[in-house]
Amino acid sequence: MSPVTVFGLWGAAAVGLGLYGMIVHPHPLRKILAFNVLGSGVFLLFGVVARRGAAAGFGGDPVPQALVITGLVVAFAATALAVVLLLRLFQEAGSATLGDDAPARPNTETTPV
Amino acid sequence: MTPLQALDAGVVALVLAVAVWTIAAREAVAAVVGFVVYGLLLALVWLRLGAPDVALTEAAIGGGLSGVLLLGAAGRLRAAGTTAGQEPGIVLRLVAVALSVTVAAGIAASVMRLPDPAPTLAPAAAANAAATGLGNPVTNVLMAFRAMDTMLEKVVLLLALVGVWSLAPDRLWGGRPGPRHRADPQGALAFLARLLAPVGIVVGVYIFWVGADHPGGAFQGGTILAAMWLLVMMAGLTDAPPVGRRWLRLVLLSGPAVFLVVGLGGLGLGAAFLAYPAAWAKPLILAIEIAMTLTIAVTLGLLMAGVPERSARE
Amino acid sequence: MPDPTPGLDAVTAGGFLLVLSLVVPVAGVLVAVAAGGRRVERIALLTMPLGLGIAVAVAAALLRTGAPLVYRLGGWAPPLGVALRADALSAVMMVTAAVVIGAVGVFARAEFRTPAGVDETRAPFAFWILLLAIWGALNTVFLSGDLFTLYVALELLTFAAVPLVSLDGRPETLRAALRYLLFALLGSVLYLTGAALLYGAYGTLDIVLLSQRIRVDPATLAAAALMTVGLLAKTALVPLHLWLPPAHAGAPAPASAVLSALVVKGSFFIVVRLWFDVMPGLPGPAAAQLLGALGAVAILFGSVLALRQERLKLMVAYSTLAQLGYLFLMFPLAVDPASGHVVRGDALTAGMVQAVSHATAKAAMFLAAGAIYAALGHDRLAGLGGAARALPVPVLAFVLGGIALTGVPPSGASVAKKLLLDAAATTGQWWWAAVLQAGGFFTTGYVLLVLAHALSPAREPVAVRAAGSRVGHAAALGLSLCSLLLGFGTLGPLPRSALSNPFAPGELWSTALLVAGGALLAIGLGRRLPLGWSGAIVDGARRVATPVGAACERADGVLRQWPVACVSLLALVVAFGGLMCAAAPSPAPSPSAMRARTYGKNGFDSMRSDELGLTASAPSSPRAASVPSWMPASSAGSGARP
Amino acid sequence: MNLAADVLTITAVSAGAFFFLAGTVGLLRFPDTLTRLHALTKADTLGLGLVVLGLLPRAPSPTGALKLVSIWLLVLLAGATVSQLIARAARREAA
Amino acid sequence: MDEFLMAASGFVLATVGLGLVRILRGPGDAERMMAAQLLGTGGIAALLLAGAATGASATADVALTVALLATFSAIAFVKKGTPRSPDAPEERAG
Repeated sequence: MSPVTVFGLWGAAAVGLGLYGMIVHPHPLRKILAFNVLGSGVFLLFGVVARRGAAAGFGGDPVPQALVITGLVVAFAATALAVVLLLRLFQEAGSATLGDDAPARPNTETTPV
Repeated sequence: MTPLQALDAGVVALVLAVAVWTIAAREAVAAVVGFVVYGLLLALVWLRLGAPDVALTEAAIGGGLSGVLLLGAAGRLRAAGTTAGQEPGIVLRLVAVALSVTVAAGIAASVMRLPDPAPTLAPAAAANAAATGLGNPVTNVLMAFRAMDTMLEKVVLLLALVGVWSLAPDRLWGGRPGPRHRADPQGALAFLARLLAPVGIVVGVYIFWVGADHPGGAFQGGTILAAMWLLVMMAGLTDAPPVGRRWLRLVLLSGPAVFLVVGLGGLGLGAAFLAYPAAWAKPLILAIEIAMTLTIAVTLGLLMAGVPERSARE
Repeated sequence: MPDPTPGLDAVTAGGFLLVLSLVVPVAGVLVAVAAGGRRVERIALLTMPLGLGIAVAVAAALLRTGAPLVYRLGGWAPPLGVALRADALSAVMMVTAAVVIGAVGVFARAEFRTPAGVDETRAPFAFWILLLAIWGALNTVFLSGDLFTLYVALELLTFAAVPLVSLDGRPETLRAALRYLLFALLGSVLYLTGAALLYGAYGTLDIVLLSQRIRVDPATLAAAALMTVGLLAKTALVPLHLWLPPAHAGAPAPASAVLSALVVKGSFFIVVRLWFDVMPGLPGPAAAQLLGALGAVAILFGSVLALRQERLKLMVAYSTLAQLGYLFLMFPLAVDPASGHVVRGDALTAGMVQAVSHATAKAAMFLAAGAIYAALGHDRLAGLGGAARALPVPVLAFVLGGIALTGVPPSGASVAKKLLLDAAATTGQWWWAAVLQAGGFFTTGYVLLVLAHALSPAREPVAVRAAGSRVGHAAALGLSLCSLLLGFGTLGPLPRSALSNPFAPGELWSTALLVAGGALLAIGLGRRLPLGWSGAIVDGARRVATPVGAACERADGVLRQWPVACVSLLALVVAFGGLMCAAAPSPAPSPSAMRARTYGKNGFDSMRSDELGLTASAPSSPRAASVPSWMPASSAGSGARP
Repeated sequence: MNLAADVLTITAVSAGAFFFLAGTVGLLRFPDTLTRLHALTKADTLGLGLVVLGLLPRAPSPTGALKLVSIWLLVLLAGATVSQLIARAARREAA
Repeated sequence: MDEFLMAASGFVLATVGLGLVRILRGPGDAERMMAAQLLGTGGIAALLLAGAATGASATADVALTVALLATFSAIAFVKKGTPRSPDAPEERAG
């Protein structure tokens, strides 16, 4: 098994781990962490694609590498925005759960007046 | 198995273990620490994948800024209490495991069966490198071939910052972001900041500067500069600027603005939008990168500092 | 660098217009951040006519040349560089975006004005900048020819949309914004995964190049499933809608209008690009049926829930859920039964007309609901009595927007419905016709419910807190008229038969039927009925319908739990992947053999020229050629905008 | 000369690796946080110093060598300060 | 020689991994924060050794960045929790 394949498999595994974490963790901060793990897996896939495309004296295809750099910046901006939203939510609501925010629902069925 | 392959396998095993820890750890702080370690290890992985530019970015972002951001948040959220007991039921979790594994397996199978030889743009990038006069192919892609993405990405950063600021309470608009840090001026932290920050600034400028021909560039350099700015702020040696300041706004948009102006210049000169005249390509790209480095440093620093929390006069 | 596709992708004359349509909003954002203060609003409002002019110019250039506009950024040809391309779809959406954003801008002046005596206030500063950013991101989505640039544009769209949701800073809206952000991020990561696989398989992310190279292999199928579902999450197609109702109902009215009318259309537009342009041969009939089925569920489920709401803005938000479903009905109807491929044709036209129609109508309804909220201080349906008398223009705008959505001629929705019904008849898929008809009844139901409440006498004297700006109300009315009269705009390119005479006996009869059915649904499902509605029919309808409504609400509560929504997301990925794999011809032994396989009778090269619409070769299908010509008509329709 | 350089590299790197091992053993065996911190920072910093020393002869250029040394100095400085901060935090946590 | 350096790199990485297992388990957060420290030294050593073995010149720059930023999160950790109390500077032992 070539090293590139090993990293590719690992990228897929990180995607799976991140997905699982995003689903089951009730705490938004843990979801943000899981999102970052998930993102790292996707970027690794790009890295594997780049490595496979090594040619012309380059250690890898520079295009996917550049895409990863752009992607990392975007993912960081997303993380920062999410963290700040979470902190503000905690400040305002005193709790930091995404809990069910279903629109206020009256308990009684209403009949025509 | 050669030593190199053994090393790869070892690195992957270690990264895997740390990732599992990050997802599975019981406490948030423990998970975040795991994530910081994960980011640092990923830098190693990127080197092994022949992508030193990405390795630098990952070390600066994944191991550095993201870790600080998330650790700070974990600390402030500690008072929020635990969410234990709110986990989904066992059935849902099993379904989640099954689906995550299925999706990951599908992706893995697809990666294993990618065509061989792999399609690549490396020869095309090499053939066109002369147009910019830069030696780093990744910088060529970022600044010339796909300059549009890079410019949009800077707008994304600016927007994220506007979004963060928009969460401020109304009365504190125009105030200073984040808490005021105080520390013993004679203490270890102030000592570290005084010593490390100048070194870090030199390193940041260096990483930016070599980016033209070697791994590095505006984003990596700007990130290091942002980290040093934050260090000085955390040591209480300086304070975050109020978000209403005009000079701050100008610095924030100088990167994308210079990019846009140069791009429109290309359009005006009869070439294309974002095209550089052959003789001027390198100086123009450097000018854009200098503006971008500054913008990135300030934008990232302010993104980390957060919502305006104090009035400008404090 | 040798041009990989000589002749196909040359830069066209009006190409710089495409650059301008991206640069103008982005430059607006930058200048506004620098200027700050009350100048932000002025800059935004100055940008809007400029952008509308550029969008119209793009449409006119398309019409003149009859071929897509292409521009290579930096002069670099794909695959190394990135191209901008405008076809009829892009032009239609660009003009729609410009019109809606302009109207929202006019409306929002009252709400987001920097008060006198203050240098700069938070909400106006953020609102105008975010509005311009949404616009820039949308134009990039409509024009970009590269899947990664589309990703960056999608993220820009999300980062601009999320803060709009929480602009008022209440805990509920902060929570809604966080949910929206996290779920949208999940969607875009799936999209990006697909992009990585496509690059690995083909060495390019350019849409035209991909469409030429695409073949059946595991990476492509996985990418198609991941990207489609990731985009569905961002479009909030049921069951991935957990974030939409709280976000769209909680945002300030002008923001809701933009979010509901345009932002969800951004990701929808990329689904269209993927299925019709990148891989028309791949998805196969089964996957298209699944997409249509999700749309059908969205229509019925969203409509029932809209009828159950007690607050106007939530009703409109759930109605968006239902209307988004209509957009996905076109996918199964666009499948050519002979080849099993998704082809450009009447179904796609119908989908785009529906998108434009919904964009204008929904923006109008949210603006009107916002005006009512601002004037009354609440938006409870039960408290709307007397509103029609006190606030005639907003109520009229709301109702006309609603009527436009019900599909009464000459609305755009009626044209879309007719085209879809015809497509269902010719392809023998009667079940979609049934869904379409049912959806019309529901839409009529909730419009009638609002109308009845607004027309009913007030329980107590209506106290109008703030009169609101007359120009703003007129902007809402203008938008709803745009939607209502959109049918005339389609007359040029579409055959005369697409638009029925609203006063023909058959139409009158079906309109009457619609009203009766809608009234029955409103009576049965509405939570609060206006004063004086009672009797045997009312009681009977409620006895039958109330349990259905309650069951839908319970299902909605379950589906909108985070883990359930995420599990649905992954299940859909697996389902789409499985269906596409099943539909794909058994894999050929070697990649080169797979590459040799072309789809359908004609193969890609001839398909490109007539159906893809992205190329410069002469269109051979009269319909495809004539689609761009709706443009001036619909932009003329926008002349009603104040 | 070459041989001498190789001998230096092998000796110094081996010694460095040994100190890393020692640091880890300390981490595993020492009873409390502060002593573990001690083992970690002292042994590992020394180990890194030896590794850097061993790699110096193989540095591609004088600037490369300078970079190696400055990396070590950075780690030395930052490690010392940060371990002090961590130790204080640990004491506060225990208190 | 390259094999030796590579083996040394693997060895250092293995000890780092072992140490990580111990530290991440806690008990306290201060304990866990040492993990970043451990990576900051051991990880850099492994990086430099592997870089020297494979002749990748950029490793030194990556190591420099890691050295600068590995400490950074530890500082954030020390600062967290008590951001707003002027009378209790965070770094003074309480």
